[in-house]
Amino acid sequence: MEALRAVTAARSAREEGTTVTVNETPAAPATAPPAAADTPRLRLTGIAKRFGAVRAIRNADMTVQAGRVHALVGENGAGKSTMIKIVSGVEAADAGRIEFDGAEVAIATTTDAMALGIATVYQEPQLFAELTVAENIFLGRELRKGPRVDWAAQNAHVVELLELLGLPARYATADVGSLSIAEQQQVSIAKALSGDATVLILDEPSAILTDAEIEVLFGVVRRLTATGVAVIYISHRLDELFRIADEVTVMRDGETIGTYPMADLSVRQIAELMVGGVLSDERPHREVPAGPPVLELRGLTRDGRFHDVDLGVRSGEIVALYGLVGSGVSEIAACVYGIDRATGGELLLNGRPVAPRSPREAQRLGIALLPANRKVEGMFTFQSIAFNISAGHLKLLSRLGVFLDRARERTVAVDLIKRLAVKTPHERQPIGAMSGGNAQKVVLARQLVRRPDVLVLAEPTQGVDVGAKEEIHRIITELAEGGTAVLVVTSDLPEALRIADRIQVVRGGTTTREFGPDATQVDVLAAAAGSADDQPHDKEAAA
Amino acid sequence: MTIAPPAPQPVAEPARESAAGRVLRVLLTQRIALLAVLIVAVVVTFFVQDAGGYLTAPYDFDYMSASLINAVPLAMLGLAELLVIMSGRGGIDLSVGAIVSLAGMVFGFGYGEWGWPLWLAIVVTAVFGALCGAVNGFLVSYIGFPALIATLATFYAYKSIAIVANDQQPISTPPIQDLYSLSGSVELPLIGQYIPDVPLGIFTFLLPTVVVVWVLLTRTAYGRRLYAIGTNDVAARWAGIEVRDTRFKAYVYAGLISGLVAVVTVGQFASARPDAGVSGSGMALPAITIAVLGGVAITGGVGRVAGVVLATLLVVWLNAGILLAFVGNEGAQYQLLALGTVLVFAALLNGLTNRRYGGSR
Amino acid sequence: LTGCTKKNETDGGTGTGATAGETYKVAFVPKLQGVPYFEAMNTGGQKAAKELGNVEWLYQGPTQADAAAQADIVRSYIQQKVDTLIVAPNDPDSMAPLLQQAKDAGIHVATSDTDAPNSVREVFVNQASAEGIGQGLTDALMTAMGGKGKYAIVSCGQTAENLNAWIKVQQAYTKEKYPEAQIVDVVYAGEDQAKATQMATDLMNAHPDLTGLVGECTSSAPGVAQAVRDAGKVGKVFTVGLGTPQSMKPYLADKSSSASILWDVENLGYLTAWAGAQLAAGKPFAATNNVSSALPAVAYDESTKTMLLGPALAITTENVDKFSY
Amino acid sequence: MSTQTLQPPAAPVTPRGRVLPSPVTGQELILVGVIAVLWVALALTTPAFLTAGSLQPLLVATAPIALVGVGMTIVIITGGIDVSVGAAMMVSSVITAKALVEQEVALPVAVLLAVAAGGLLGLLNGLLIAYGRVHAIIITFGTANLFLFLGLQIFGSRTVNGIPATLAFFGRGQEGRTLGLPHAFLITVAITAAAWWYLRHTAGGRHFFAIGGDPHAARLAGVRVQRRVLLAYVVTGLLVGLAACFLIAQGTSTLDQSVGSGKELAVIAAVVIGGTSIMGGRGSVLGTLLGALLVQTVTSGVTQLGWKSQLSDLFVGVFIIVAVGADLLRARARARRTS
Ligand SMILES: Nc1ncnc2c1ncn2[C@@H]1O[C@H](COP(=O)(O)OP(=O)(O)OP(=O)(O)O)[C@@H](O)[C@H]1O
Ligand SMILES: Nc1ncnc2c1ncn2[C@@H]1O[C@H](COP(=O)(O)OP(=O)(O)OP(=O)(O)O)[C@@H](O)[C@H]1O
Ligand SMILES: [Mg+2]
Ligand SMILES: [Mg+2]
Repeated sequence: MEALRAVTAARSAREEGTTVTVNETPAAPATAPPAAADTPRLRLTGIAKRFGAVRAIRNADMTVQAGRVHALVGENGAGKSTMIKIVSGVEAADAGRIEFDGAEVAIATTTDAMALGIATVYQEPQLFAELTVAENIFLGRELRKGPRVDWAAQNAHVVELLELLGLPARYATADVGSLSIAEQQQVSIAKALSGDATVLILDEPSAILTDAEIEVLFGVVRRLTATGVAVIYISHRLDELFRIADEVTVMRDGETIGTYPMADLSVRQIAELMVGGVLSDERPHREVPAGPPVLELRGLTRDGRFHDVDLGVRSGEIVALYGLVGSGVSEIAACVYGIDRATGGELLLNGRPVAPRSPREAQRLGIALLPANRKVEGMFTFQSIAFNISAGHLKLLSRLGVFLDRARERTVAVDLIKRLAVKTPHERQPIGAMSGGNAQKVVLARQLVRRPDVLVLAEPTQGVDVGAKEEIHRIITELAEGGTAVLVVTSDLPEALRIADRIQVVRGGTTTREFGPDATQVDVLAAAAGSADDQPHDKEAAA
Repeated sequence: MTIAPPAPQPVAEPARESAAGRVLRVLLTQRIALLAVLIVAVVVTFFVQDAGGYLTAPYDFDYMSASLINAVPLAMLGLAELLVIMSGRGGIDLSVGAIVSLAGMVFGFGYGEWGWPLWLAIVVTAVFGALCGAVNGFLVSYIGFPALIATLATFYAYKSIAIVANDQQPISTPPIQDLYSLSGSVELPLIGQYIPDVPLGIFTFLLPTVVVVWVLLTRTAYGRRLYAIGTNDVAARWAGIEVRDTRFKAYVYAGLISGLVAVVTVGQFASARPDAGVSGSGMALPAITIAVLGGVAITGGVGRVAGVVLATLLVVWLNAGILLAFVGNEGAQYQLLALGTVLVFAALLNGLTNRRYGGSR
Repeated sequence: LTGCTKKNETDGGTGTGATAGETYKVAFVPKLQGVPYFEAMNTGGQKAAKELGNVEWLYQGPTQADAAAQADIVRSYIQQKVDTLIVAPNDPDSMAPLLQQAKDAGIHVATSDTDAPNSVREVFVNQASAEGIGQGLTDALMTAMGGKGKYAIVSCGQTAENLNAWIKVQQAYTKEKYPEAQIVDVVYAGEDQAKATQMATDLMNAHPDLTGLVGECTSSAPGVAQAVRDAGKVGKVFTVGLGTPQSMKPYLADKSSSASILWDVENLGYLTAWAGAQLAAGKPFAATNNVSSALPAVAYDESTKTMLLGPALAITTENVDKFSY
Repeated sequence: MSTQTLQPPAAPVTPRGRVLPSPVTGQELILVGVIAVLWVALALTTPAFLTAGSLQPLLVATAPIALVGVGMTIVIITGGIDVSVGAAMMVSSVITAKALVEQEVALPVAVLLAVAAGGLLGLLNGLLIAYGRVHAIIITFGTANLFLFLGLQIFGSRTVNGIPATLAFFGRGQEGRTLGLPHAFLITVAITAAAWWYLRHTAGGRHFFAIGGDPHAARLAGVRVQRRVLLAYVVTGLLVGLAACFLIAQGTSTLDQSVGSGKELAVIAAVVIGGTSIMGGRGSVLGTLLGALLVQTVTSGVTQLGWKSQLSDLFVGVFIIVAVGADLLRARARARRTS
């Protein structure tokens, strides 16, 4: 708990509500000196790992220094998660060498890794819904009093950790299942912080956190590095790396391309290293047709979730609904798509009030939705691409509405594969074997079998690599050009700014401000965070 | 700091798999191939034993064909389990045997006591079975009961009602006794002279059921929906599929098939017995065994009609052979050993397959 | 192509025309294997095979008292083309068509222990008449209860044909012969001894004035006695049952069971084997048959085609050790 | 975020109130209520339901189901199931009965023998499930057949006759009671209580719940999943062995091969009525004991009321629906509250 105490001591600084910038010096003195600079905390050489026929890692090297934040980036499927799983003892490497503080170590199980102080927050939260937060945090390393678990001691520690992450103390004894996904992610982080970490690994922690929560997390990370902990940080949000990371290792196709000091690179350069090519980030300039809104929300309310939401999307228009996680954005999308039902207000489609009671009804009305959580809400994992595309349009692809027209199904699938440039040998490939970006394109393809009047995209590029992101943005723009009213629900501000014709900001469960295409990141963020003195941090300031 | 040199290709390329490796992979990942090989192995073993004079009676095509009479209820209920297990969320139906008992009594009353025409009695029995299945489907799909629990409860309930329905007496009136002709063996037209007679139930009930279920699963929109909800029911809902309706129907169809099996059973035993589907170890457990052996994944979304049919043939022909291979009480006991071994073996193979090849189809 | 079936071959090797000096395959399929009753029949059948010299005795039973499992075994015997096939059917009605099938295959068919009256069986080897058993049970119990009082029956399989037939006799006979006695309940415990014991206990609690219990089959007969013993009601509640001698011995000894009504099961097996051999040899039955020294005069009723072992006998402490099963 | 500045400087706060979820679940309270209502109703409608002579045998009959139920609850909490317990009971019983008759072993030896036999069978299940990594229901369907075969072979088509009263300590008779309470039931209660404490208060016990919640995550957290799963089946096996002793003791002096048949469904029914989630991760051994008691109450009650005994299965079915339905509704209400 050594590191933890140092962190706790610094908590008050954060609570003053001040802005934390990258230049800020730690408020608390470092209690543990960083390890000697010449012996790295962790050195990986020649790592290789294959899963059946998939060569997840071909040859990877990485050197992580104590007291530093080491970013690990790469496209989807580049092998980042596999790397950290090897370090954490989840998977065993087929080849390669791991040195810890200069000595070679064998990490065969997660227990071995924990013994070395390697604490990991995995990409998917690894929690137990039926157990309390405190139990989750100490699971596998329970504090004991004789034969029994020392509940009081555990809870006391957990309360400190929760405070640190800005969560209420009463959560300690709440069942994890009763928390939101973002809160669960923070519990995972608390779990990683609860031990005597020497290496803290964070695999895409920011993907589902709000900016404010990320800020808290960064504060914690800085305290930890100040005490000599080495941090490995994986993220697809390249801009945030500039505010936290000291150096970055880039992976491509299972190989490490190189390690660079953050200061030497720009976002664009990192992205180019990741994809091995040159990117353009010009915002395509489009003419937005005028006309009445196709989709209109008037004072839409769902008790306890959001209220008085006003919004209109015209045919051919891309509107971004931007809000921090927990602000109610995702619930608004669920309501439009008939997953949830509104308790007040109106949902108008082409001026006609509608109230879809199920996704099926929404689809019939001409509304399609790309779900946010690809694995859970989007994919039929061990089924083929064609299966994944045709699901939900089966009547349409059937003769007499009963017998499946397999030839047509195939034509439709092949067509969409070509249109969305899905990388696959054929449409019979199981979707589970595909990389995140390609899988996302397949799930998107499903929404395009019938040209929808309204397309809602929930976090369309979450966890998708830069190359695929680019293409998905292109597809979205094309769709709009074809006359679809597009609503992008996102917590990725650069994305919103890049593709949207208008941005609607949601805060505290309701729509607050609207911005045009020329808005700056600063303005939008300020509106979303909702307080004038909450200074936004934009990319330029950080870099 | 470090720029890694391009790695030469050190590990064996997946494309260059040895012939033996490929055979092994096919056997492990294709349950149908494995079952086919096992069936051939079983039949050849008994033929060889027969030729060597180790069997009490000839194990020949006539005997194999006659023993197929057992395949009719077994495969049909195996298909019923296929449908519900496929539907995911721990889908299973422990009540199929009890439905057979109860629907059999309905058939007994209708056809045997009240003199309904046969077609009407069959239709009513099947519909009644479907209704029993609908209760299961309602509990599982609309209320959210775990299938194991819902069908355990209805198993107890249907079984009990079937027993009290006719004061635990079987119904075996003359019309019912005459029904035995339905399950007799017949000579096929044209080629029938050269091949063994085949139990009639194969053609009147089993084959139609097999074909209908196969078409349902592979050629209809409903089949797709069933695979979809079995694979991932959350994604299915977001894709606009009526998950509850689809799962509900799986239980209804299972009940419908059980109702047909009730007719088969009444015919085969020339009496409507109130404990027809639950006496001994009952009909549900063997049916689940057949489904699992046939490669239906207990987690849902994976399963094929051919697997169930082949698994039935394997079990039926294995059991028939064992009865000839062992004298006395041992015969029935070794059937248990064989079934247990085959099941454990198949299950372990599944585990191995999952680890080596990431799942079987 | 012709190798695929042998159905068109005419087979003269087996069937009716067997000549003297040949051994006949006589197969018996019990309701259930592993229970003392049928295993004792097996012992008797084997003894007959040894003594008669011209009989090969085959015995194979299902592991569950289940008509379907029994049918499989019958089918395998048809395949073996035994000379005589004798069955103790779990469900007489479902056995009838199978017996027809066996007959069509040139096999002599018979039933033993439990009849299949609507079938083509050539003889039924009956241990004792339903009247004999039902009245024997009732009389034995009434002797203990002093001819009056309330009693209950713990039966086994709910659909077991013969048990249900005996219960009917008991009900009618009690009403007619012992007007002061009354059957208050009939319950079914399956083949489960512990459940039979528990149900007997429940019956005693439900009817505090109960003075008698009948265990209708070989698993509930010791069960009801055990319940009386456990409740400490020996001498207050009397039990009788159809129990095999060795299983009843301890209960007869402490009087928790007043008597067990049974017959010599090994002799029943012997008679079954003998009858099978007679059928195979094509010899008709006489009105009275001298089967063996133990069975000098077995009656045969031509009209019902029934062979009767003899009257039921009461097993008590005195004669229990004469039986090894 | 602006509200944060209003908060007092952080002092370590310990959450007040519960440190753990409450010791009894709603399901258990409901079961106690239902059983109480049934008992009162039966006391009013039958001559002798609430008497020692009726309750003592009822408790004895409950014991083996509840005892195996303890193991089954743990197995189901880990996300597994064991449908081979009936067949395993048969094997344990026949081995023990034969030893009692042929070797005339003493009580402790007989118990040890039964428990060891059960444990071995449980070990086989556990090894196959934990290390073969296959779904428990399939493996135990398979081993149930294997155990049946084994049991039938040991029986050798013969009943075991003349079992001495060695095990009467667990029986229904006077020797089986202390202060009027049947030993079999007391032992079951003691083991249930120990299991309840273990599951609730020790790290090992909590790990069972974690495994049922998400075995993969449990492994990542350092839980030795395979060993825990193995343990669950071995414990079930050991308890099956002890329950086999109870069965012999409450049976007659003969043992036949129907012993244990169908018990797996009775045990599973008790477990699910007791509120254990068949999906794993949640459950209570206390509920299982109450569930077993409820089923036995219904069975005895139907007989004592003089209703058709065949109807008791119908009531068991209805109770399963009602009990689990109540649990479902409460879970749904809970989910609504928290979300
Ligand atoms: N258990 C596994 N079995 C088979 N293939 C796997 C397994 N885990 C990972 N892979 C494959 O290995 C490759 C690397 O995956 P990994 O998860 O490390 O990528 P990543 O860089 O973390 O991607 P992302 O940014 O999407 O999280 C991918 O092609 C993936 O499909
Ligand atoms: N976006 C849309 N645009 C135009 N028509 C639509 C749209 N969505 C549904 N429909 C119409 O509604 C009808 C009703 O069927 P629906 O499309 O809901 O079934 P399905 O989604 O194809 O089948 P399933 O949900 O079973 O997979 C379709 O035949 C189609 O004509
Ligand atoms: Mg990853
Ligand atoms: Mg649809």
